[in-house]
Amino acid sequence: METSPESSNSPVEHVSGITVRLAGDSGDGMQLLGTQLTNTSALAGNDVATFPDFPAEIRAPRGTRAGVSGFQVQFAAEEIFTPGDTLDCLVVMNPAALVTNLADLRKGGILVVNEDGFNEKEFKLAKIDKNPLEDEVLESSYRIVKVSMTKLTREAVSELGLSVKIADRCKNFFAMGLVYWLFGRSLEPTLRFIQDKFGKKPDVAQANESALRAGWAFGETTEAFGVSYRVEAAELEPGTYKNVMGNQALAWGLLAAAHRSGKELFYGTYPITPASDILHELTKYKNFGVRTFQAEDEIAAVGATIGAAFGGTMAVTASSGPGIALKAEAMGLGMMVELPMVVINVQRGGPSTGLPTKTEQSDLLQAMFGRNGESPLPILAPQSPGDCFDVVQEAWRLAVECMTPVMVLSDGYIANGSEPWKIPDVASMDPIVVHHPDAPGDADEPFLPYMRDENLARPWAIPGTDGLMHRIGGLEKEDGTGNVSYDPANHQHMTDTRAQKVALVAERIPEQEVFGETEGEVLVVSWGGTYGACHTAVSRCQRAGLTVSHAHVRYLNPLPRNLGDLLKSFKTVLVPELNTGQLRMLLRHQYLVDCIGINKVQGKPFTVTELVEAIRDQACIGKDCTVVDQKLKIRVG
Amino acid sequence: METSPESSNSPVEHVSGITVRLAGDSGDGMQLLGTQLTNTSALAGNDVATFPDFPAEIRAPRGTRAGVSGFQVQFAAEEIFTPGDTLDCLVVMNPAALVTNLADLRKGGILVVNEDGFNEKEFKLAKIDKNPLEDEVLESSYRIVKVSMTKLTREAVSELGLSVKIADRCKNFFAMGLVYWLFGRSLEPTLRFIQDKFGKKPDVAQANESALRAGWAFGETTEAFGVSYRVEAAELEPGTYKNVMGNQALAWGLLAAAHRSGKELFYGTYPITPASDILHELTKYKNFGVRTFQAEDEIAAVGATIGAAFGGTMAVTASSGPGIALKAEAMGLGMMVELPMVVINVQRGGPSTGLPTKTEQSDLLQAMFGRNGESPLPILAPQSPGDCFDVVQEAWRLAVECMTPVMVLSDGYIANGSEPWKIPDVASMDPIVVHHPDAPGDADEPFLPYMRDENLARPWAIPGTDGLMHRIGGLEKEDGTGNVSYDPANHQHMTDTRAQKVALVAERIPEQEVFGETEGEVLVVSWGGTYGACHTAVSRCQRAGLTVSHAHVRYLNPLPRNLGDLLKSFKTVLVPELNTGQLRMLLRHQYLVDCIGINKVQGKPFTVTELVEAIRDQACIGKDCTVVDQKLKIRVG
Amino acid sequence: MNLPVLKAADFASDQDVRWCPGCGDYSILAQMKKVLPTLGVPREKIVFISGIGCSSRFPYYMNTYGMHSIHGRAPTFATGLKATRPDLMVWVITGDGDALSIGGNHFIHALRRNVDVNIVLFNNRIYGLTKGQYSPTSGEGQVTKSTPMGSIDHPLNPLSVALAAEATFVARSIDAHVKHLEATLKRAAEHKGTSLVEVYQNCNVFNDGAMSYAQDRTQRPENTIELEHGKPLIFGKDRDKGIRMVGNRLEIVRTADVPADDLLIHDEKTLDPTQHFMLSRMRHPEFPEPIGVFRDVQGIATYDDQINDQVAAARDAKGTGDLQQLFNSGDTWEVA
Amino acid sequence: MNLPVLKAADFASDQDVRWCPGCGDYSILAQMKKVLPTLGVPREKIVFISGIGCSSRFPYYMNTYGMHSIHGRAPTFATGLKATRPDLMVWVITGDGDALSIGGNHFIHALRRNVDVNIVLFNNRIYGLTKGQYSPTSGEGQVTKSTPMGSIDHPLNPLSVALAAEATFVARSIDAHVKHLEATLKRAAEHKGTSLVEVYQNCNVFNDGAMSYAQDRTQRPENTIELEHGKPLIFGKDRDKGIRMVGNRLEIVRTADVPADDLLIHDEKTLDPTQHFMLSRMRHPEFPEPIGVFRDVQGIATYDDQINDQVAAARDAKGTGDLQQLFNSGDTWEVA
Ligand SMILES: Cc1ncc(C[n+]2csc(CCOP(=O)(O)OP(=O)(O)O)c2C)c(N)n1
Ligand SMILES: Cc1ncc(C[n+]2csc(CCOP(=O)(O)OP(=O)(O)O)c2C)c(N)n1
Ligand code: SF4
Ligand code: SF4
Ligand SMILES: [Mg+2]
Ligand SMILES: [Mg+2]
Repeated sequence: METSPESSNSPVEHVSGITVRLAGDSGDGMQLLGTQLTNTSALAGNDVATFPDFPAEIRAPRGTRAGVSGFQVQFAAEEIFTPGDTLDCLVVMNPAALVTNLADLRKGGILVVNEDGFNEKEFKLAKIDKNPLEDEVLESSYRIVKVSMTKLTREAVSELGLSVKIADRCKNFFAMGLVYWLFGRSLEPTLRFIQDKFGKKPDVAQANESALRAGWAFGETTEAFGVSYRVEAAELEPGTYKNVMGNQALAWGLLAAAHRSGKELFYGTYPITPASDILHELTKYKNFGVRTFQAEDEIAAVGATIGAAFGGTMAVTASSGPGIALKAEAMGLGMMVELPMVVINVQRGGPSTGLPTKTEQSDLLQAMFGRNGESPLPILAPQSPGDCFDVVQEAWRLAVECMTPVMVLSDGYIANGSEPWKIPDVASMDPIVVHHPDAPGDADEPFLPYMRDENLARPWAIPGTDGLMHRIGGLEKEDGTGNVSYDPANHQHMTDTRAQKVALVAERIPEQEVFGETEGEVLVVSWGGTYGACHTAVSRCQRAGLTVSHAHVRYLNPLPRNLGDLLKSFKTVLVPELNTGQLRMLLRHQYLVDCIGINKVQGKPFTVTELVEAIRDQACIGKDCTVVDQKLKIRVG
Repeated sequence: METSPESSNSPVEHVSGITVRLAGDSGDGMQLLGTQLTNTSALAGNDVATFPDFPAEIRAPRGTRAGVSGFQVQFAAEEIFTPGDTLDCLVVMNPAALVTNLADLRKGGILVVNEDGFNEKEFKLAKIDKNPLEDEVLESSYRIVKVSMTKLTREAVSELGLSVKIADRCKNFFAMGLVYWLFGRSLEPTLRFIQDKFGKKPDVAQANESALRAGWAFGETTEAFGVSYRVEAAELEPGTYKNVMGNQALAWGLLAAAHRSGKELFYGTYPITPASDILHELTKYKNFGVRTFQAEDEIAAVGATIGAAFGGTMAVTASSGPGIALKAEAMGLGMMVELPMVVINVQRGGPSTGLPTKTEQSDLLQAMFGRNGESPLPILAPQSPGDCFDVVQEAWRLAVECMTPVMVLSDGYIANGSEPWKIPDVASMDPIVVHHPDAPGDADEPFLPYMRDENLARPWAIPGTDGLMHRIGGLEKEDGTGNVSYDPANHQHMTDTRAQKVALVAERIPEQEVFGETEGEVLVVSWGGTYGACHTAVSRCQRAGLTVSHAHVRYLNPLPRNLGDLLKSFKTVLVPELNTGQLRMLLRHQYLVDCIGINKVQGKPFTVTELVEAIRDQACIGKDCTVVDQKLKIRVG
Repeated sequence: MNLPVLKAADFASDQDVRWCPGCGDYSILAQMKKVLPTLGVPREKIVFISGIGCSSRFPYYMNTYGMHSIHGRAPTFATGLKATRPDLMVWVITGDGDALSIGGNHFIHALRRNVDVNIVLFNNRIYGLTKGQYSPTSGEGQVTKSTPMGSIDHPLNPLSVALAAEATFVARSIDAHVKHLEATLKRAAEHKGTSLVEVYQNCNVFNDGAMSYAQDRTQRPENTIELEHGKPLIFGKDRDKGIRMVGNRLEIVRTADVPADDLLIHDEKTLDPTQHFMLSRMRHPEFPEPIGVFRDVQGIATYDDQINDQVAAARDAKGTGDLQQLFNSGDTWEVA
Repeated sequence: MNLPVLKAADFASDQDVRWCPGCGDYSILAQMKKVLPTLGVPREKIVFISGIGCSSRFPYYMNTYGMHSIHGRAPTFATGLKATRPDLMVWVITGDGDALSIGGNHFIHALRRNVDVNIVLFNNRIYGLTKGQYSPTSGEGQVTKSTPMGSIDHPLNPLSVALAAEATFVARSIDAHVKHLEATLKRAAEHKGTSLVEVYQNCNVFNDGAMSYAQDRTQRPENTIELEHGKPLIFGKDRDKGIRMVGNRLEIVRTADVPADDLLIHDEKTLDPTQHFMLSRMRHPEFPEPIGVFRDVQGIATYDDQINDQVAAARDAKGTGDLQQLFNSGDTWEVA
């Protein structure tokens, strides 16, 4: 039997978008399955957004609730900004996955179950008393499809004569085939993937392929589903696309920034979740002139970064919250010696070690104030996986323009999430102009390493340049000469100048954009990884008739120059954040506007529904919202 | 000739207070001279306040401007709160000291000069072209008294047959004698000091004594001054007093806190200016059960402190800004494991290495936010050297009550300054009640290390207690059991609870007090070491007829519960700080009150005059302040 | 008081053990649970302090007091605890990254101070918890997630570093060699002063078999040498090979070829660490790697003893501190 | 190109030197200024990087590039700089507190990576800048501001630690022994890979004379021994004493009493660090302390070479990276 969407003879239903979650034991290969489904959907032209969610342990105990690994993907025929709130389809490989994920499946949604994973042993591991499949509510609430995946997979690969252990490892490909059939996805990309990945072990490759095809055939042959679904291609901006994950886009953005500034890249870091993948990615690109340095700790990582910056290299360091804390002292030095570099924080659940594999936005105030003394730095935050690519380039541009470390606040949700990314045309990228002064014409003219240009930036004079020898350091320095100075007026002047230099950035960044009206009832102000959820929630509210606008702040320090006026043009300002109100605090202080926080600190992103409800509640205070509420009940988009 | 104030026959003038600065090369013993004058004045019953100011170098190059060491003291017949703005008397030992200090001497003030220090060699070192003593303006602006101190000292000690080098080392005692005569101070305390300090070298002791007496005699015999001054005893609260420096009072406060809680004290630290003296002081008190640990770095210092706290000891760590930055990660752990401890930051000029020997208040936001994730801690700040004693006890009380690290923000100005301190009656000090749970009655009842009391504090169960074995750590913990938990709702709950626990402190601390009216025109809000200058400035403004009040905030997190209402009861709120507006930011955010900053970042404390002018300017906007201005011209107090 | 007799199981906490199936950490946990009941120390007097890493989850699995602290800093917490609570038995559990990368400085300072704690270093030559980057003990040229073209760092030798840092007890054992591991942990527990036990631990997920030459039962006899105080260095399945010193170099000889007293005699008690250092330089494949106790010297004062002795001495000399007297000392004056 | 011939004075910056009169730092500065002109490296190619401490003010006084960084971290800045700018000559200036207390970890990691930088460790056995607390090299029992009853920490031996950390060049010299210091600094500069020179430096304010046994011209011959490669270890004013090895111990002998070839011959080139380690254990007053080069081994790859070699190799293998090609790689699709 042929196994391609075109060859299916089952009835087909067209829908605008689907949210699926694949959940199983962490040994079950759910992340791989999810990634393949995402790529295949992207290749089919859908817009996609993903949310992988895995346990903190490397291999958490098999079969337990703690060991469940999940991957959620939404693919749609229109632009989407989140991986979806409630699931249209849930695939579970074992009882633990069922009990921990069922709550997110919408009523009437499709539940695909690997029946073979449901036995006494597994119930015990998952700490459940009886077979949850026997619960009648299940049948009445969902469209449940039980499949003997383990058995069917074994049969499918039986002729290859593999061990049971190896055969059983293929069952995720069986599940994949089934899911592909269900959503009319092509097997081609995954078949290519199998060849790339397992080509060296032909029997394994063959087994995976057989399992994949068997899954597809199972869907097509049995009448378990009755109908399969199709999601048309989305109307994205024309261009060539590929699917990128946040940390990958970030790494590529650094490559692009180096390219644009004619520099080689130095990346000094120490592994930490969820930032390590940037290292793993960058270290592949030595042929791009990338030097990665896995330091002995975060302090050494930032120290080496400053050293490389002193030498004239594009230097970057990254970590997550606890590691950023360790870098604080050296970041103060970086700011004081006024050298350009980028410091990236891929935020995770805090405080302390916190929830390393979960997402949060709780390091904004640390970025602002987590150093001794008055040490302002520019801060930017990407809004989505693909946006990481742009934001780090922008960060490097500002770093060079201002001669200062610039911070970028990504987060675990963006870092591990993925979305279609329009491949840019490298040739048409603007250069980032870097100037290193040459030896002075007049050798008697003393070189002034702390002389400033119109951006208040000092010259980036690098070792090796005759006649520009100078010494920098962390003691307060005399204006112009950079010599150590204890002079009170000079200290005031230098403190003011450093603040002014960062403040001036506001003149050179775009004004804050608004989605919706620029004045009126309610303004939602967000930053970082919550963009997708906020944007979707606001547009849903708008379509339901609420007058709500959305301003997503990408430049967090300094804030855009029109932001204050904007805030004051709305009756209500809502600030949703995955923290207890950190941007909110900056806004209240700076503009004296009584912003209201929508805060969640659960290691998880906002759902659109949560935000819609919160916005609706504020927007409807003192109003009759019956019509709005009716409209809101209908899922839009 | 007898040398005691009583034995003086010169005319005497009574004044309410005197500000003197002693300035010379750092090798000239100015700090010693200043300390002696302070103690003697305190013993005479004056209120005193001091401001030592020395170079960053251990021994800066002799004779240079950078090498000048100064000590300023104000002693008065009434309560004073600052070491004074302008000098009534300046004593200089060399040209560098003259040129760097003259600007602070008031017109008509007394200038005492060691003439022997003025020669070509010294002019060169001080980088001046000609003898400044020859400047006629000097004679016309000040009451200048030139004394051949070196020569006279050599003569005074000649019969002892000392080397010239040793003889010359006594010239600060000659200067001291002269100053003592000038202000009618008794020689007794200093004679005792000489015996204590040099008793083992009788000829040195004798030489210093002779020089001291010779200086006194010089004042009495020559008619250089014509008149000497007397400052009566101040009316302080009855009691026994002694003069204390800030870091010393802080160390003693820790001893008192340990005593009150029936604990031994562990102090883990790494040397850093200006916090090191706390270590030097505490390590003397091993017989009080004090264990000091000079760690390999600040991280080890705070780590050991947390370890000691886990063991049930009263544990304290201290540093200055850069060291506090290094402690950030571990402080997050301390907060997460909810163990009581005190973390002290003796702030210095920042950012980075900054101005290590200068004062600043620029680490408040670091204390608030300088850690990853949401990690609130209570923060307190002493207002004067003596107040350090009380504040650290209060910090320990809160730490125990809340089971949390508590931060104390001192600063270089307080740490090295001194003032009279009323010795407390140890027997009548309240106990600080500490409870360590015992083994549970019912061994089957599992121990819940994260069960909470009415303050939301968890039990301080310590190793060694049978039946209470438990594990703590930096991963998010389950409510009650303290086991690791990745549960979203639990994380929200624990985040909220930790915030709530700190917020609740507001219920148990005093309401904010106000000096002056509790509503009206202008409120000055200050914190930490600026208390003295703010208080003096406000009272001067009040006496000049301005309606100004003063609120000095000692509890910075949480802020006193009535503070918001208070701020809103004034038309204008002024916030003077030695930073660019850190408390101001917290107030604006929290209360949405448009506070106005008075900011100075020069490594130096506010002068009263600066503050009076800033307050007057705000208070007089749109008003006729002619009368006020006339009154303000007269120096009050 | 008669202490209740405890069994290994009494030291298990109620938490599920969450290492990968097959991880060498399980064996270390098991041997520790076997050793503790033999020490006569009640559970509540024992504290496990770890940093961060797979290995550092250890304290959660022990029914004693414990702290899972922050990355690399476990020795600092242990120092503060032991200095103030010398009555406790304190263990530090750490990994090769935790102890030697971010924590290298605390590691050497704990050792030189000779704080009476027992450090167990789980050396799997990889970062496990962060999913497979090279560590300071990874081999030159090793390909890992962060070194696709091979590591260019020269590896640190943990025992050499410890010996140079004035360690008083240094040993090595192997996860899979359970009897040896048990005995070595016991020796470490009995030593007064800092004891360091490096355990070769297999990370079967990210660095499987990196030390199989020593872990594998069949390869072990040829590739390791069990140190015994006062005994010559002999190894091999048939105990047919030995180590002797020529000049100041070591060489492998067939025992049959040389007189018995030509072989190097192990002396774990000698104060000079040079010989122990020399043993620490014996590395596979040139040499069999020594396991067991390299160094166990007595009588060097511990930090915790000394800090408490100074308190006692100060009290003896000056009397227990009297706060009122202190406050009243020096120049004071009365205001009526 | 003919380089202008530079003199020591050309290396002086315009800043006033601000150490205490009599401080040993002056001599080190002077010898450095003498050595640099002999190396044929232009001033603008030289960078001095220091931490924090009296010693760490050094860069301000050199008319080269320089960075006065933060406490203990100088090796990290140097590593980043040298890895990306191998054309520069990089010196690290540090103190005993800076390098061994807060900076101990970076110190050992720089050494093991063999970054081609020269570390000069000013060892005055005290914290100078913070006014006199004990340091990791202060003696046991030493009374300082922070140890009124005497230090209870066992001191670290910087050279032992360096050798254990795989150092390829290790030397010691003395501030007051100016010729020796000059020669030693030159040797360090010439070594490829990390070189460590410990300099005994007198802090005449807080620890005056702590090493006078070695600094004092009259005491020096009896208390130190100048190492020379290939030469026997002989010392004494009259060169009448020597060191020989008995078993694996060192002992002092009168040269007259033993045959010449009984004396230990110094071999700085041997790969095995054990012998160098043994020399590092020779401590006053039991032994004369060796000065000069303990170890200088060649041919161990440097970190900077290797990181750059990998870049070159990758370029050779894959061609210089093409961004557009990278972006277009893998699965892509067109939207029209
Ligand atoms: C400050 C900080 N930096 C980095 C990390 C991330 N991290 C956790 S464990 C670890 C290394 C683990 O390696 P190892 O110590 O060898 O332990 P193993 O997992 O191999 O047992 C790292 C880099 C962290 N938790 N904290
Ligand atoms: C993070 C940090 N902690 C502490 C200090 C204070 N500090 C400066 S130098 C120093 C030690 C100096 O000793 P050493 O390295 O021996 O240098 P020396 O002054 O003796 O030359 C200390 C503790 C600091 N500047 N920064
Ligand atoms: S990753 Fe390696 S070290 Fe960690 S638990 Fe798994 S096998 Fe063990
Ligand atoms: S304190 Fe000591 S080390 Fe520092 S400059 Fe003075 S003498 Fe030199
Ligand atoms: Mg490891
Ligand atoms: Mg020193």
